[in-house]
Amino acid sequence: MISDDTRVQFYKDMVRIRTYEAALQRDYHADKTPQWDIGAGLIPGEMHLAAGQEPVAVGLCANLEQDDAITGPHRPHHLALAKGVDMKAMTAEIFGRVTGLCHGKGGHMHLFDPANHFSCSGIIAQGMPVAVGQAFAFNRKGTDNVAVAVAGEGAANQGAFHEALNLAAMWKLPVIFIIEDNDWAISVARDTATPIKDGSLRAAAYGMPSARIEGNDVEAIYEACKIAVDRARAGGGPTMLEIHTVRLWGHFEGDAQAYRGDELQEATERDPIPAYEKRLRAAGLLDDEAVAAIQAEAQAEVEAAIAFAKESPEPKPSDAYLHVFA
Amino acid sequence: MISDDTRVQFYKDMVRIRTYEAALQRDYHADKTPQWDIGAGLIPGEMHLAAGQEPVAVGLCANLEQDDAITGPHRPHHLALAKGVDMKAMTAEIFGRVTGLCHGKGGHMHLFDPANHFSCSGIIAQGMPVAVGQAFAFNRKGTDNVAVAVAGEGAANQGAFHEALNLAAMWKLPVIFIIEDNDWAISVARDTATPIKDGSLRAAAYGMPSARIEGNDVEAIYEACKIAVDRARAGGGPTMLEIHTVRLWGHFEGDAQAYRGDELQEATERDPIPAYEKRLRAAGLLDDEAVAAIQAEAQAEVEAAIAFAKESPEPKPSDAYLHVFA
Amino acid sequence: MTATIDASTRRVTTAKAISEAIAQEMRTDPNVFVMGEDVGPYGGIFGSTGGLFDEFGATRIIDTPISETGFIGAGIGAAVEGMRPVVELMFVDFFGVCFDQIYNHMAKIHYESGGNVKVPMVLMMAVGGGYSDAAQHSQCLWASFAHMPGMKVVAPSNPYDAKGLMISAIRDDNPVIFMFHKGVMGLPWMAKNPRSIGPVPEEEYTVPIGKAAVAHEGSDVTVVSISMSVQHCLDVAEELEGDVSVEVLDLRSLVPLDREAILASVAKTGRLVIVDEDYKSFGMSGEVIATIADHDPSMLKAPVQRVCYPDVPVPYARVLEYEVLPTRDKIKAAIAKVMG
Amino acid sequence: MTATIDASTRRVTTAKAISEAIAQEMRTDPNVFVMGEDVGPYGGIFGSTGGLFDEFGATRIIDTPISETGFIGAGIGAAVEGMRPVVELMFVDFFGVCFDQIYNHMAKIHYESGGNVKVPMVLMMAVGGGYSDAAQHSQCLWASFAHMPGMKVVAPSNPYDAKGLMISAIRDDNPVIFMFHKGVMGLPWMAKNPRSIGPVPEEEYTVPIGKAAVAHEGSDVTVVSISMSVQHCLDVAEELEGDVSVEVLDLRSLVPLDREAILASVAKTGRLVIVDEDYKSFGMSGEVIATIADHDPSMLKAPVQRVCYPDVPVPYARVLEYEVLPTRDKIKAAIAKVMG
Ligand SMILES: Cc1ncc(C[n+]2csc(CCOP(=O)(O)OP(=O)(O)O)c2C)c(N)n1
Ligand SMILES: Cc1ncc(C[n+]2csc(CCOP(=O)(O)OP(=O)(O)O)c2C)c(N)n1
Ligand SMILES: [Mg+2]
Ligand SMILES: [Mg+2]
Repeated sequence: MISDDTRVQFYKDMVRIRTYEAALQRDYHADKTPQWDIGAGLIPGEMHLAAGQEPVAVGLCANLEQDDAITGPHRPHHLALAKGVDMKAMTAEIFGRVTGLCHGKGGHMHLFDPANHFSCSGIIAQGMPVAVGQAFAFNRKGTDNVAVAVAGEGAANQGAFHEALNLAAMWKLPVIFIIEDNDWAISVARDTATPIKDGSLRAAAYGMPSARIEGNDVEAIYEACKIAVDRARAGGGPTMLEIHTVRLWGHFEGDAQAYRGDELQEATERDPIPAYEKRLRAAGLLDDEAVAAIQAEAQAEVEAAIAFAKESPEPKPSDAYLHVFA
Repeated sequence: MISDDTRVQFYKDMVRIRTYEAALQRDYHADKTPQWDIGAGLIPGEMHLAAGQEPVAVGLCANLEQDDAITGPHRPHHLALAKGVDMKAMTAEIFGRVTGLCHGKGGHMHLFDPANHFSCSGIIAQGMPVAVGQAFAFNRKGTDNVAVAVAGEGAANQGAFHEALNLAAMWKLPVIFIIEDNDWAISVARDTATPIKDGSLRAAAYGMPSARIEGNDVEAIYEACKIAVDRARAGGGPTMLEIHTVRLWGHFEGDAQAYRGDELQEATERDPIPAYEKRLRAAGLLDDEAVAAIQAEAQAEVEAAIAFAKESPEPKPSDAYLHVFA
Repeated sequence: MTATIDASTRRVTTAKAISEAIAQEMRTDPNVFVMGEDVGPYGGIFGSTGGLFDEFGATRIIDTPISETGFIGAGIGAAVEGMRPVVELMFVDFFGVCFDQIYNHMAKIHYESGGNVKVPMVLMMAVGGGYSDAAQHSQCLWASFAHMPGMKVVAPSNPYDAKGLMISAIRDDNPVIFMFHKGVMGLPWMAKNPRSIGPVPEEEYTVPIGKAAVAHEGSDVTVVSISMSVQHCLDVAEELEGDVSVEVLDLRSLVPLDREAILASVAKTGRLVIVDEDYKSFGMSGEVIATIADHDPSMLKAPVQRVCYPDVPVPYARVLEYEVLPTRDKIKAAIAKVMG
Repeated sequence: MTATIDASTRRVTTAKAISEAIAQEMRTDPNVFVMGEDVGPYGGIFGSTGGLFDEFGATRIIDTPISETGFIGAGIGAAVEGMRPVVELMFVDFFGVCFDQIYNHMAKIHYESGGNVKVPMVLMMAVGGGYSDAAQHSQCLWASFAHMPGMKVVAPSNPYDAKGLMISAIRDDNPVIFMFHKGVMGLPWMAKNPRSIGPVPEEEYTVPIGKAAVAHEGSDVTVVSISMSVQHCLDVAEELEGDVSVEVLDLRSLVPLDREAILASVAKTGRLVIVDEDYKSFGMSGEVIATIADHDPSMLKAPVQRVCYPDVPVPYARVLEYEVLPTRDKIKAAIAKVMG
């Protein structure tokens, strides 16, 4: 049984992420006028937002400790925030500031926070083997930490997926593989990319326990992740979870999504946050006032982070030459 | 029911291959004295022989036509011979002669015979996607040909395996994936490389029919391949077969196989040719005389091929600069 | 099969020039097909396959799973069986997940087979930075391909060349790497040099692979470049007109490398600047210089200036990225330096 | 932490020197471990891990499945968490199945993280041909690694350097590519130059990464090389003694490239020959030449001679392979030519 406090916390955490993504979306587009230019504005470059996928991050990370590791994909903000990455430093990074997590060198697809063992990469599925190595290190060092690799359902068709799962299973390492199935890999629909409906079947290829979690429900996700994380901590080896979630917005900002057709409307209706709010209201855990307070708190934190980013200095041009080698 | 003639033919084909591999082994080592030197002698370089794996090649290829394709692995001779590649041209290639299949440029891991749609590659599992593309071409051209990718059980842990199977299944292409499980990938035992005992389980990850064939029995292999090939020809899509076979000799010539221990003796006892001979004798299809005749015929053909190779001229040194571009 | 351009020639983007070239070849040759991620209804992330899906449908314009080794290998298999695939790798930066198929198979099969097997295949891909896409989505990497034998490596700088080179590439019996810089595509959603939209004849025509173009004639200094950077070089050459006479040599391909054109130009000018958005060391600039040094180092009246991407990964922040990108200012400074 | 060699120093193979270096570091640092295909009981296909399994067992000497992306990625993950993996890629030729982990992750994480994350990892691999292993098992490809920023690239030519460089590599906080040519390993089953067995002190010592060695002093011509080819160059230099005074510069690493050493030697000799078993174009030779041309092309009294692997895949037949390999005869001819 998940406690009432935890349930409200789940809601708060999801609202916090959504508020963050919405604010980034706003600021990303704010100064790309008059002609929309991907490289212009205070936040330049590609921008992959995770609206709709908050339950995955929140349900997963509620099971993790600071010294557990996550390797995330190109769409990483929800995971970073839920894992405890400092919002200010992360935002400053996305704004390319010297106060950023990576002093402006990484950008939104390359957030590295060694204190929280969080990293991500823009190359599909390639974070998965890295998580296996982190789990290997935890195992050799005798800690009970776990490593989590998060990747999209599109990424699960990449060779690295196969190699990483097999290695983790063979070596019985404390890894959890989370596949965020949001039905799309850019414009390529899940069901045109693999003939199987239930991706968790793939774990059988490695003798690995697995499950597919439908419903994009933070509590179900939490419970499934709990089993996986507990097993990994106890030395029981890896687990693979395919979590059916939803991509509410474009693949990246600027994606007109013409390819989605009616599905886009249907997807919008699967927004997990109003649904969860409704459940918590029905359970008497939330009311208008509480919701407003939660939203206001989230908004305040996010705007403070953005303000911090905007006020932070840019890196010195010559910093470009630093850090090629340690 | 497999006809008696076919059964005897299977035996002949297996003896032919074994005779070939044994003769190559003999000639490979013949002139590497006094100090054994991998680069010396009439046959230089690495040499991966397939003794023990004849049932796979023969059982498979009995189902194939000339315009069906095979992409083979680094251990390719049994497949090439069974597929109909000219023994003389192939042998000349292995001896590095200008009369060789590839005029001496390819060598034993790179045998290309477009007339028989046979090719192989020394990079593990990378022939598998190529076979998918050949099947794609057959499909688009409206033929009923099939493409077969053959790879070792070690190769099945490589990312390319995963990508190729998924593509073939998604596109329902006429491909047969044959995994030759000979228990070893050089010195790495199968069961230390993946936790699953039955590799055919992996096909479930792509919704693909599959089977594991135990016993290294040419007839069982033939029957299983027949189902797969018929399905592919009829437009029913790909099949994956893991065939348990045996590597009677070293991974490559010169491999002392210290890592095998007792298993080597046990493997020797699983030699498929004496076993099949015994069955055919029991069925009254072979007797001493027939066996001797078959062996003699094979030996004669093989020695003629080797003689052809030895008598053939070497390429001109300047040929090295040809064929970089068409 | 060249084409003439006059005032009436319509002006299109490089993206349109590429997709038109593919469409025209597809109309005449049923063996041509397109395969890659988001090449179907989306039309290619950088527009290289715009409109093709509508005309040719899903059997010939094929969206793939994110399985580059799988589908590039499939392209090779189809090519070996006589088809002429045009395969897209979305960004060159991803070549590390599939390079084996590219250089150990696509590029070598013809040679390994002693000339018996052909692999007529185009592998196209987006390259380049300048819009804050950071370390894994902004590289050029043409030298990484050009270093490996057996594939041609093409990178047009303008729409006219793009169409003609793409038609040549599709008709070529060899594997051709076709690199389009995002900045030359003329995308509506990316800042661009006006040179990314230009006159392109409607008919089919070819531009030969392996011939450099003197994009701007001059006599004081030779500036050798390729792809997007050529546009900057031309801007600089025009700006300096009357002051320094700059010859801009657009290599158009690294393999084959038009060494004669390099030698001819440097023989005339005696001064060499190389502008390259790929990493500096062990790359294009060294090979261009070696072309001179192999022949006659005394052709050079001054030290060579290399305006290349320094040996650092691509940083994200704009101020950092533009510090390391080859820009007009750096090209001008290099010309000034080499002029002494 | 250098070591001295005298007549009493035992002579060992390069393979032994490497495995000894790893063993000594493993004894003092529990974070060092070895991972790769056949590195366990087999001891590495080319002997680089001989004896380690017996001493350290299966928890620290780890045989992997044939999953290079998987285990190199795992090495990176372990390094990020503070371990010091020594990972073997069996042949450099296979880098195409795993290059993304190498150049997009291993080499870039430190930079992308703004210096916050270190990846102290050694990725070792066999390179080189000369024994008819054909197109997919005979390449050197060091320039392909050296072209990408963020990793050091080391390739020793003899046992002494191999041990000292391996110890440096393991202790380095950066990713280091450690390339051992099969021909320098001193394997009992491969023809070898006697230089592949040499004096190696038993104690631990380091050879600094990034410093070239003047392997043979001379004043008429500079011959720049690396790895196995250095042995050929030394043979030639000794043979020509009294006739031509040949300076042989063993680069020992391409990244960092010891440009000062190149300039210093060419300043002295004015003549340059480059010997490189990697493909010629867009590679090491061009960068060495560019180092001169950037500085002062007039240092060169004659056209440069490049004795490199021409831009063809490696053919199988011995007569074909030796036609294209850099051999002593070709080096001699190049020296003769550059001497005029
Ligand atoms: C190896 C590689 N191939 C292609 C891409 C381009 N790409 C970036 S995101 C993406 C789609 C990813 O889909 P999925 O894994 O389902 O994640 P999602 O975007 O849905 O979160 C693609 C194809 C890449 N970054 N890396
Ligand atoms: C990508 C790649 N990794 C490693 C190798 C080296 N290698 C050659 S054969 C082999 C073992 C192959 O085992 P398996 O696939 O079971 O085939 P078998 O040799 O048993 O026939 C290895 C590791 C290679 N050729 N390619
Ligand atoms: Mg997705
Ligand atoms: Mg095997």
